[in-house]
Amino acid sequence: MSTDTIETVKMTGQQAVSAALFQAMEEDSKVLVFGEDVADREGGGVMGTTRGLSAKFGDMRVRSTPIAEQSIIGAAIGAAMAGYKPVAEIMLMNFITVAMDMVFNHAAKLRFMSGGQSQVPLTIRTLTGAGWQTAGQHSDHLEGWFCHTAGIKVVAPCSAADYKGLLLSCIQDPDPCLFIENGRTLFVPGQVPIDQGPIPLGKARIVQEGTDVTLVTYSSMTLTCQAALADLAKAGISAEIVDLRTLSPWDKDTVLESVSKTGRAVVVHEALRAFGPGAEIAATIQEELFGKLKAPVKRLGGPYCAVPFAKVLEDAFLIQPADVVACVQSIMR
Amino acid sequence: MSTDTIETVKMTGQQAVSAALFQAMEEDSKVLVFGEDVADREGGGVMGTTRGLSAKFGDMRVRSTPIAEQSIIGAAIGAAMAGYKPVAEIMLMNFITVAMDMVFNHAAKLRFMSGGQSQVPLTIRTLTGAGWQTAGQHSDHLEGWFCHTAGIKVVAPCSAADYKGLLLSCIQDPDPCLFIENGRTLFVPGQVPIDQGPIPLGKARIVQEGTDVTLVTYSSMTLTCQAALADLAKAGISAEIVDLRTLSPWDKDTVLESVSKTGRAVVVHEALRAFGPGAEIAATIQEELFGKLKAPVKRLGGPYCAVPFAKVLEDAFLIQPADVVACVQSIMR
Amino acid sequence: MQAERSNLAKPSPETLVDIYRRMIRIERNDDATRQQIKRGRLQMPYYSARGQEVIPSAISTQLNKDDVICTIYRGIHDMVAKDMPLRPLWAEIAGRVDGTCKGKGGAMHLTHPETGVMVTTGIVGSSMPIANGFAWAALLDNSKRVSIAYFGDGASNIGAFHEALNLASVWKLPVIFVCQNNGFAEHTRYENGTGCANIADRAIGYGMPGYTVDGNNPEEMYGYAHEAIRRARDGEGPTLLECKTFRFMGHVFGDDDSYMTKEEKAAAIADDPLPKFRARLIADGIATEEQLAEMQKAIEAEVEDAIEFALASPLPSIDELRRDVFATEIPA
Amino acid sequence: MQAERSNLAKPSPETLVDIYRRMIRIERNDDATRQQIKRGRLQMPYYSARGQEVIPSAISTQLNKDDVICTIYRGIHDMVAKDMPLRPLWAEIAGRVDGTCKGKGGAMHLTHPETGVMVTTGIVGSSMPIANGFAWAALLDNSKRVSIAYFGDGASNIGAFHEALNLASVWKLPVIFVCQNNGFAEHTRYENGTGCANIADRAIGYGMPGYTVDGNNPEEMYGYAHEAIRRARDGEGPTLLECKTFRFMGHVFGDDDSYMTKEEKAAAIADDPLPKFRARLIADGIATEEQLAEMQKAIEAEVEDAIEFALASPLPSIDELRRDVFATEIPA
Ligand SMILES: Cc1ncc(C[n+]2csc(CCOP(=O)(O)OP(=O)(O)O)c2C)c(N)n1
Ligand SMILES: Cc1ncc(C[n+]2csc(CCOP(=O)(O)OP(=O)(O)O)c2C)c(N)n1
Ligand SMILES: [Mg+2]
Ligand SMILES: [Mg+2]
Repeated sequence: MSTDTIETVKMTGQQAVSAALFQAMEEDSKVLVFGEDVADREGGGVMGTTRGLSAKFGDMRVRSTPIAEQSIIGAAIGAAMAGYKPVAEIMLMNFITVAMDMVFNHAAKLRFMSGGQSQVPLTIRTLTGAGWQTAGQHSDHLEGWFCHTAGIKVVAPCSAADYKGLLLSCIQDPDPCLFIENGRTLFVPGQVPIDQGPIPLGKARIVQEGTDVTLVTYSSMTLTCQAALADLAKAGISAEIVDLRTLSPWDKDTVLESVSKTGRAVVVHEALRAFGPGAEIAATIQEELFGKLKAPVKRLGGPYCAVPFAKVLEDAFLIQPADVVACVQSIMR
Repeated sequence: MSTDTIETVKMTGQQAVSAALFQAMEEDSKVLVFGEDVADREGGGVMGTTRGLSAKFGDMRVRSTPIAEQSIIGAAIGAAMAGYKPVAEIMLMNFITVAMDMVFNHAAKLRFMSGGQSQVPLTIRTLTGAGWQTAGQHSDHLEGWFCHTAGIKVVAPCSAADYKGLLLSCIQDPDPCLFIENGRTLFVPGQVPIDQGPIPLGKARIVQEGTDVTLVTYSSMTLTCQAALADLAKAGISAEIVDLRTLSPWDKDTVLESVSKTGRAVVVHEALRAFGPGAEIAATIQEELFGKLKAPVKRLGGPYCAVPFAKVLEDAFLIQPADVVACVQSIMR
Repeated sequence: MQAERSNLAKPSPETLVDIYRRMIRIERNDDATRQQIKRGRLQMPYYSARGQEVIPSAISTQLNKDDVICTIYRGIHDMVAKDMPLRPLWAEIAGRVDGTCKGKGGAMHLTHPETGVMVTTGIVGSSMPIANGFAWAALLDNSKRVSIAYFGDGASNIGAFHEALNLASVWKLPVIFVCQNNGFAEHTRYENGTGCANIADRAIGYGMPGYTVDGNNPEEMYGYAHEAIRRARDGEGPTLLECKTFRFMGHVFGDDDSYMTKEEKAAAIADDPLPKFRARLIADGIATEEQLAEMQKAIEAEVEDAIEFALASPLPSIDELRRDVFATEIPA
Repeated sequence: MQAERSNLAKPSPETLVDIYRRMIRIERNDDATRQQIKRGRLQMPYYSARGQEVIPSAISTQLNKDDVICTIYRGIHDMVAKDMPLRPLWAEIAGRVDGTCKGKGGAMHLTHPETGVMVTTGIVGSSMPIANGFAWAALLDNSKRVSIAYFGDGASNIGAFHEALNLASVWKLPVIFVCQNNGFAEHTRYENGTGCANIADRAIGYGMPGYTVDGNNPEEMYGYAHEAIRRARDGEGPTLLECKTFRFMGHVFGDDDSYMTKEEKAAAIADDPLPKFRARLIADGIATEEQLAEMQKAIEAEVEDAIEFALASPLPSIDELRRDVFATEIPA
């Protein structure tokens, strides 16, 4: 995992996303970028993530849209079927709820329903996550819905390098991909190999090697798990952190290998715990490693409520490093 | 579970739903019914489930709507907040994808986001399920999405009596409820107590007692599990069937009690296996009964694909009794 | 809006005959489909478009193979009008491997890119946003390709309609929104679900021309379609065509028509555009009785052949559940 | 559509003063909010409505307490105009237990049923379908209650707008759709996202009256609002009001305005409706300098008091995460 040997540059996840978009549009004239306010006339995105793209690639390939997510995804589907590789932006993940028909009934199913005649090489970029006091309708992690949908891949990176490499892979992928950016990881600087290319989908990343317990996580909670390492070490616990990076399809092999070694697993995500993605991972681990586990597979996820506004409540809503430590300790005895 | 002692009448699930609607509207003038074609002018529903309601209760309380699911759920939310108890029909579950914003960002969250000032006593009735060759956009079981949503209850009955009793409870419930009808169970006749009243939400039903394995299921797959009983018995396996009936909140106590007794569990549902509701149940069982299980918790669910059209493929898509038997046998040794 | 009839393009005699050819091919195919269902040789919910033949026929006679259509569950007439071959069509509705979609999509999701049938959706309204994407691609390709979205009157009340027409207008897309207004949405009468007198009235809300057209009149349909196609090819942007028609077989084949009056149905059927048009062609000497009988026999033979082909085609292997989910097959 | 100005109802002098009272209360409250954010005493994205005061003020002066509004993230002016008390408002945006929503909803989801503020949504377009439900309930209650949906120009391009206006028309609901057209949707200029010249042009597509109104002109706003409210109370159904205005503080407080020209912004601010209206009231002898200064002082005191109250209010207990999810508390 160490990148000391190869030349790297320091950039945030957002800069990495921007770099990936520039590179992809440069390399393939079929790549399109569109969504609300993405063109430079509109400031290159509300967050500035797409700034400079329309200036460089023109306003036919980089287009701002009306506020109409169904028509954004619909146009992306049609353009993708016609041979383009659209990268459609849904400003925030909660807004994809108005476009679920396009994503679920169409993008994800058209290849299958057409017996393989249609392909929809579409990437949907979206941002979410609690921590900015944007409250109940601007913070949800809904990746679980899409993992439970056949025909769409779900990617949720944490590190800057992964933001770049995985977005490049999503864009090149012949099938629909949902690329989830998180507000607490997107602006964190990291070392990115100067020539960072596509990182294969479906492969996890071992963020930290350890021997006592495996923390299976992704997106924002990778940071939280890393933040828990010191206290875990203090408590004499050696934790291995597996950042799934891609949730669907997820890297079963790496997870099972790690848990076979440690004998313990805690799945940690920001999405609600109830019926969340972590349940699939826990259910799979107990099934594949039955009798080989030292403790039950534990799950940490959001409480069963909407994301609250007040900072004190938002902090309580989010899994904190101390929660990770406490949970791990509960299965160490 | 036996109803021999009390007076019952034979009716289908659909007749039970109709009976529940008549009874609820009779008992409470605040109950409203609306959706596409639900009024008698439009034939009382495409399936006839709401036939006669508008004739009896008038076309202000029973209204057909334009084809506009966002406005159907939106109107239901507003009317519910204004003190009514709307029963909104989404003709088929796949169509709720165009109304996910109203369900997820609004119906499920308004009580919480308003600090308890708003209540949304809304019931959404919808029909789904494979088996009618309606293919990829008319058959999906999406309950998993709503179980992973804080603030809405999810109910999926199988028996005629449950169709009536649980719908009555959904309508009376002070919070949003999603009531899922299945095309293979809705027309099955069953004995319903003549005075069948509300059946509490969140309570499972033991369909069959057994000692070797617990089949945890709901909706269409309850029938499939029942159909597997004979062959299981032939193989000398005594299976207990737990019909969850309510998925969120689900009856953890009954499930854990049953599995503590049998030591084995197979979760069976029509929804996709991947990241499906069964994962939550399996993950919970392994956590709560760690070390007490004779075998890993198994899950049977739909394959990772869209619902296919061809009968032969649709049959292969659906879990069959033989699949249940084979899965149980795989954990008996 | 009403473009004066006078300056509408007029179809040539050859074109009129071609429109009729498409119409009779649709009708013969629809009739055979209903026969096969009655005989139990096909199982599926069937949304017959009997009575709506003129609309896609008058449009398709002006389309090229690479012009694309996105249509709906009630769309087999649109496909047949676009000259989709009948063998794969029948194999698909019979759920066989030789079907357009290997039997995986079925009647509601027929797809045939070679003839420009790109998407068939079962979701009301969803043909429109996707048709925009094909139109955008045509602009990017610097092609004169036209994209057509077919949909019903009821679909004009759903959000996707609004978003799609607005985007098409803002982006000046070469797309035509063809509303086949048969007066009913399932069991709901037009005026009980729709707030405006004519769906074409909605066009002004998107700054695009909208025309209410007699969808059962081949010349009129031809003329307005010609104008919409011209606008699209000339880069003038989208057009909304509201085509008034009637469906003779109810919403789904076999449903009871209690929601419509016997009179209105009888009147519509008495006004069946197909025999009327046939008589016209002969009366005006545009075609002869023999010629049209010939044509019909050939089409009936084509349909017969397609049925036999379809029913002789093998059933798909269950391995198909693992194929076409993604580009690469899912391991067993 | 333009209802002749001549037969529009005219506000009485008292009403004009009341409209001004609501406007200055909105402005003082908005100014204080921005000050507190600058001073770091509030953390939140803030969508200031500075410049849009006339619209909800001219409407609310004609509303009863039990008339309801459904508004949006940029909606605090609508709430203040509806006479929402400032103490719970401030406690909410400060995330405290005494907030309207116990600090759980925040600035984007303020709710206050006692003053008819039923829903505040952060989702573009979603105020409209819900407002219909309140209007339907008013009909069922045989009440003359009016339901108002506030939304922006950009929101008129999303599906929910279309579905809601059509349903309201078909059901003849006592609802008023008030589009506060400030010319921008986040960073997108009106004409770059909207296909029609005026949003009011869309009303015909729903068979309802639609008016383009100068949203910065108190008399004109009053007159059109009066007509819309009359229609609603008299059972004549919904009305679409497009109210032209401008937002002085950009989309979210603190964003750079690179997407608008300095000139247009300067021109808009030079045309600030608030001081203009104040001068008018005095010039026409409708109010005196002293009277308005008095009023302003009282309002500033009310705002000051609300701020102190809010910042003195305790933080919510984390048990709140288990409360209000359902009617019954979720066990720990
Ligand atoms: C979003 C959605 N809601 C409801 C349905 C169920 N449905 C199928 S067809 C139909 C009526 C459509 O009427 P119209 O648009 O006029 O087309 P027609 O069937 O008359 O050709 C409805 C409500 C659906 N398929 N999709
Ligand atoms: C469905 C949805 N899409 C996108 C957004 C992000 N967003 C928030 S405000 C806004 C602009 C809305 O503009 P307008 O309707 O004109 O209202 P204004 O902010 O100008 O008052 C956008 C795109 C959202 N909140 N909801
Ligand atoms: Mg119709
Ligand atoms: Mg605006």
